[in-house]
Amino acid sequence: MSQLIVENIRKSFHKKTVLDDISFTVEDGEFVSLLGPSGSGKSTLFHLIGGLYEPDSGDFYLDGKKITGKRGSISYTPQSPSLFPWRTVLKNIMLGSELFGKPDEQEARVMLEKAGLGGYENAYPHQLSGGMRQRVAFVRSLLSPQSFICLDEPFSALDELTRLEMQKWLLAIWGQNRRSVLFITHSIEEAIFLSDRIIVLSSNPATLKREFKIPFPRPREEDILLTEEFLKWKKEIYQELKVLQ
Amino acid sequence: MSQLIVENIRKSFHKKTVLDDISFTVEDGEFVSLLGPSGSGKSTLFHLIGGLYEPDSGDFYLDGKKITGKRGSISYTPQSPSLFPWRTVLKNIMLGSELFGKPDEQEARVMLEKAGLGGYENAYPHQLSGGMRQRVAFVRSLLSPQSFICLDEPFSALDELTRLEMQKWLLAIWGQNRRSVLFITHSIEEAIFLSDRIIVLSSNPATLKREFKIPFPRPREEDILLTEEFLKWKKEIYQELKVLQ
Amino acid sequence: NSDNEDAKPSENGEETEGLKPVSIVLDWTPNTNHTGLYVAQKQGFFEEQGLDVEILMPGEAGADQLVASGQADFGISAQESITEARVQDIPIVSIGAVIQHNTSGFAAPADRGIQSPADFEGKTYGGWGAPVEEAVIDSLMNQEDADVSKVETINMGNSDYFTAVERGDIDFAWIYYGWTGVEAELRDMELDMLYLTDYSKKLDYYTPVIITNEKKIANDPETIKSFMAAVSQGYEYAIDNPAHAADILIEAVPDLDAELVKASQEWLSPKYQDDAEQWGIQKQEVWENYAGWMYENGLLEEELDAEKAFTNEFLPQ
Amino acid sequence: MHKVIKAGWRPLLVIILLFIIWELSSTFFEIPSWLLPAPSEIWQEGVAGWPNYHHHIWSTIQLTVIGFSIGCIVGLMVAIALHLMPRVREAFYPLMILSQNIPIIVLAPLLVIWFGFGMMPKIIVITLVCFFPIAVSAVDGFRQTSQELIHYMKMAGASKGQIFLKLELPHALPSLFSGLKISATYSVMGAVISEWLGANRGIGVYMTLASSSFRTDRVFVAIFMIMILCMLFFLVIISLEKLFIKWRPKGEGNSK
Amino acid sequence: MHKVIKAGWRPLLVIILLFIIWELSSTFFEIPSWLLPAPSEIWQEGVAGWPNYHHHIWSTIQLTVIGFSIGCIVGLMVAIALHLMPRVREAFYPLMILSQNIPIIVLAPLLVIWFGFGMMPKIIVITLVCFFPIAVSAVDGFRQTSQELIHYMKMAGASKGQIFLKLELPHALPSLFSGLKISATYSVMGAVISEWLGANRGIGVYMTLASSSFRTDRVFVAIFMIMILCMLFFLVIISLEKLFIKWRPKGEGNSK
Ligand SMILES: Nc1ncnc2c1ncn2[C@@H]1O[C@H](COP(=O)(O)OP(=O)(O)OP(=O)(O)O)[C@@H](O)[C@H]1O
Ligand SMILES: Nc1ncnc2c1ncn2[C@@H]1O[C@H](COP(=O)(O)OP(=O)(O)OP(=O)(O)O)[C@@H](O)[C@H]1O
Ligand SMILES: [Mg+2]
Ligand SMILES: [Mg+2]
Repeated sequence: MSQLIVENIRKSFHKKTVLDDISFTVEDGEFVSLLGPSGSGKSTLFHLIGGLYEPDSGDFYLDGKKITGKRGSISYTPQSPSLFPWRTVLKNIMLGSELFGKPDEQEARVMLEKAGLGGYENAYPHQLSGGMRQRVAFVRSLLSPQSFICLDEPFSALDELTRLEMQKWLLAIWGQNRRSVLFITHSIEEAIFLSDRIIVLSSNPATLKREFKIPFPRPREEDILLTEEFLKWKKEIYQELKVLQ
Repeated sequence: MSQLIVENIRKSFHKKTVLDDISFTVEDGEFVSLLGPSGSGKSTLFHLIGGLYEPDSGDFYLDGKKITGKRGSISYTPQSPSLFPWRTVLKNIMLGSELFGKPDEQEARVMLEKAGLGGYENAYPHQLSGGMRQRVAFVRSLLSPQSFICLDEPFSALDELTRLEMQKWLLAIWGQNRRSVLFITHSIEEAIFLSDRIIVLSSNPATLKREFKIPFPRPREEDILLTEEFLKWKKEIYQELKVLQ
Repeated sequence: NSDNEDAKPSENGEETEGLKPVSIVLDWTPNTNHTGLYVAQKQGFFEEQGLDVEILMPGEAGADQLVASGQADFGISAQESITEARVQDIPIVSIGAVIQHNTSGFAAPADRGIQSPADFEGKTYGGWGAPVEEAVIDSLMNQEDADVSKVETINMGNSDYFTAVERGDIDFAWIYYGWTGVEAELRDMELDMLYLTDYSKKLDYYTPVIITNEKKIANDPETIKSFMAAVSQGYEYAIDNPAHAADILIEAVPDLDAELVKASQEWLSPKYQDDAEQWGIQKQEVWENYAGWMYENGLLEEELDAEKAFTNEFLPQ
Repeated sequence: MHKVIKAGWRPLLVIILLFIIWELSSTFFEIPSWLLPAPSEIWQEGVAGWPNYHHHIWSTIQLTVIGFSIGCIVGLMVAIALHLMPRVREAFYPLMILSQNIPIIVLAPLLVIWFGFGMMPKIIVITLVCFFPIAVSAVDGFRQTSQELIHYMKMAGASKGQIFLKLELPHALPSLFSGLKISATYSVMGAVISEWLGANRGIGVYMTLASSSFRTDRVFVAIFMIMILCMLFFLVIISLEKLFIKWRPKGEGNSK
Repeated sequence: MHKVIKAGWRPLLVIILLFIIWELSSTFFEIPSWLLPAPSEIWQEGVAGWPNYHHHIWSTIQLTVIGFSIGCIVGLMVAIALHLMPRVREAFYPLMILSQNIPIIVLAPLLVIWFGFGMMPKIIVITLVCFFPIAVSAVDGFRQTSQELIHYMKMAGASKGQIFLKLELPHALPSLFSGLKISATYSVMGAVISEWLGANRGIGVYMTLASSSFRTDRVFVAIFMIMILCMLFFLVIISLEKLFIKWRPKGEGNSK
């Protein structure tokens, strides 16, 4: 059970407005993607949801409870991996759950294996490639106990095949537990493949530009990527983004 | 004038072989992309070319001169932006040229403007979004004086439109100065759009898997992205990569 | 009961029970000025008086304030300090002079040619920067119509005498002959020694002395009496048996240089009592003279009530 | 100005409170003033005695500034040498530690033997006290530079000197300032101690004289002078730190 | 073992060289031994006098270990308090600096007057000497934690205590060890100084006695004892550092 309501959020840094009156809802068990130009304020929105800073105005509600400025209600993959250099991969991925007192090493090892990082349990972050680090950060957020997940470009450093693997894995996990997911990406394909709904943000300042409801049935297989309908959606969203600039 | 010869490179970390007998050539003025699974050793290859470490065996030649283990012969965008937190954006992008004694503030400002970062000259890295930081690192390498450029996933954190802008800009600059470029990416589309040649690496350890010569004429416009031939290339390379896993 | 002294155990062992614990703080590291205390300890004189005495080194703290505040029962000090201390209302009282006459003076290596205070002119004096030094030198030089302003003064801080004169930075300094002077003899270094007592009666003050505080005198005169009885006995023993006394000191403080202790003891033993009728006796005129001299020279803010600064009442009759 | 007041009122309050407690307990427990004078007495002596001791203060300030400056320079040079020349580090790092363990009391006569009673031995003492914390913190700061950035610099062809000047030095600044703060704190004490080596002026001299004539109030005046000087030095270092380290994320992203 | 020899030969060589120069110049310039004894004389006295002074060494080691441990704990606690409670920091940071400026010489009598001649005043002195570098470096280490990681921790819902324990503390470890190294170096000197407060045993006592009976050779034996002790303490800290900070990139990516 986790429904997120974003209500009239405004935020500026040093007089420069970044987010201007953003409102939307992520329903329980829904998978929503955010698209928008670089620097439009997507990560900032995540920071606000996570309570890192307070919005200048507006509120967030999770399951009806106001969480504006409150921390720890979401599980989160930051845009840059933010791994602890003095912790091994295994210790790093258990960090999220450790904070809430229930680290499960067994599960952690299984997850690592699935992320294609079997054998790197005891490696330190500086011994990993960029894509591997990103996967570690992704696994870390999957292992956190919160039921609302915010993912900030979790697969940007992965090759297309590994990326597809991860996407399918994410969908499988999401299908099992029906956690709600808010997902930032720059890949329109990725957004369509994964989401129930896509929200497009404009830039300078970010306002809610448009929403797309993606009608592909679940579970989705990778072959939909090649269908006509998929391409149609892709073009439409691409056009929408193009108007922004 | 800059031709890079990569000759029988081998490298292992702690007995784990990462690169196994890699040989290829980047001709003067050529644009070559490297594709390969995450963790296959692409960044490691860059580090070796840049002289950060020495290969276990094999050599690099730039314009016939052996540069194995020698530093400073290439201009480089690292995979993670690696900006200096205490320098402003402007100071950061001038770093590469500063090292060789000819920082040109005027040019730097122009470049920033082109990268869509006008107005951020005096911002510090921590005030930028992920994609903006990546562009700063990209501009920094463009401003470095070396004629051989190595770019490690420079556009991975950009939305598709900004990415296209940057790609076109890169092609324009490359068209003007005919610097040679070695480019790592995970986007097959990007690789096809930009390159004269695409090299596919396998994984564990990385060996040279296959080379594709991309025949699209120059200068290329974005409309080739939608042609049948482009899709054909894309599928072929995708298949090639798929076999690797 | 003095025939079995030597057999008495020096350690306090089990016999400590029933003994009254008292402490005495020295003025510096142990040296021959303190021999009597160590003798009294070793020979069991303290024990006979029912005392268990702990001899403490003062470190940087200095004895005066420790005794005044009651952290220690007794201490070793000097008339100069006590005079200044009492003027500042610090309640310490001298209860016995360890050495009858002032054995300090200005010493210079023979090659500096300082035979009399007049020769100080044009020379460099190494001191610690106290106003009293200049006043003393002035007094000495006055008698020979020499000019103190022609003496250069350097503050030599913690540096030791030999280092400073040997290097040539200074020509003369103020020393106790019984220790530093004797060391010079041992080193075959010829010193010209100008004793203060030879030039001014007023400067023949008591140094060192044994002190206690006023409260102790008021509340526990018995202990003081027993203590002084044992100490007197100790010093008398040292006067009679310098060699053995030196051995006792060396045994008690093995880190001291044995040769120096022996030579110094030899020199000092006759000086403890000197011309006095009894060891430890102090005269009021000595106290008045010196305090008066200090006052005249602007070294004291008020005059000293000499009568309260010392007492002979605890010396054995 | 407002900022200074805002930052300063808390410690000031604590200090004033301490003084009040001290004053009250002085009167209440009738602590004799030769043992621990009441703040009011110290204040009186401080005001009344000013003409007698202000030249001492100047002399100590001079000594401190000279000694500290030299100490900083030496500390930084040593750190740079140790950092850039691993061979030298291996050989001399232990010696540097040893240098901190020669008791000044013992060193004093030797210094006097070698350099006489002038400024030289005093400055050596202060330098010896000051350089060590700076050197240790600077070396550790240099060593902890982010590997990622070092890698970038190397790939970009930066020379060892450039890596040092453009990367390691600015990166070590915060750590270096830790060391400077520790050193600045010690420098005044170092100057006072060095005056005990033999000086005709300075707070150290004033204090020994006061102590030997049992003027506890003056001793405390001296202590307060030392403390005030020390605070001033510390403030200077903190201002410099603010001036040099501007980039640290503040405001929004910072919870403090 | 091999590693130790490999790391140790350079400083050893330098030290041996210094000794040789010293020995030679002693003979050559005929420096009298009471001024500056030759290393050989010091060695002889060191060997011959061992039964006389070894108990002093034990006593000083004890004092140092106890004092240093307490100093570390106090320093760390102070740093944590200052870091986690910004109000407290504002109010007490200046006081901490002031605490470093009370000359021990002045403090000594007061401490003895308040606490007598026991262990207490001595341990206070060592603690006072040791805690400061630790506190300053730890506070600065805590403050310099990467904002990126702090942001992650906050977003992940870590409490202030968790951010401290899991992020700031491990991040500050290198800086903390800088402080520990400085403190360890000072601790032995601190112990020796504290023995001058009045003790019956310890290297400090041995040294004063030697000095006042003009036994320069013994003074130097004492100095060497202090130095050796100090090096031992330093080595212990360095070993601990190696034990605790394992993750630092080494090997391939590291040019050193
Ligand atoms: N701490 C900060 N101080 C000042 N400005 C900031 C700060 N953080 C973000 N900004 C500004 O807010 C804007 C939005 O940043 P944000 O990181 O949210 O972008 P984004 O949509 O995530 O972009 P990207 O896709 O490139 O990651 C940018 O213009 C950035 O400069
Ligand atoms: N310093 C190091 N120590 C040990 N192993 C390392 C080190 N650097 C890289 N590796 C290993 O080398 C392999 C290749 O890493 P590299 O960074 O070159 O991959 P990549 O091809 O760039 O991957 P990505 O696309 O994810 O960036 C990885 O398995 C990584 O674990
Ligand atoms: Mg972002
Ligand atoms: Mg890579």
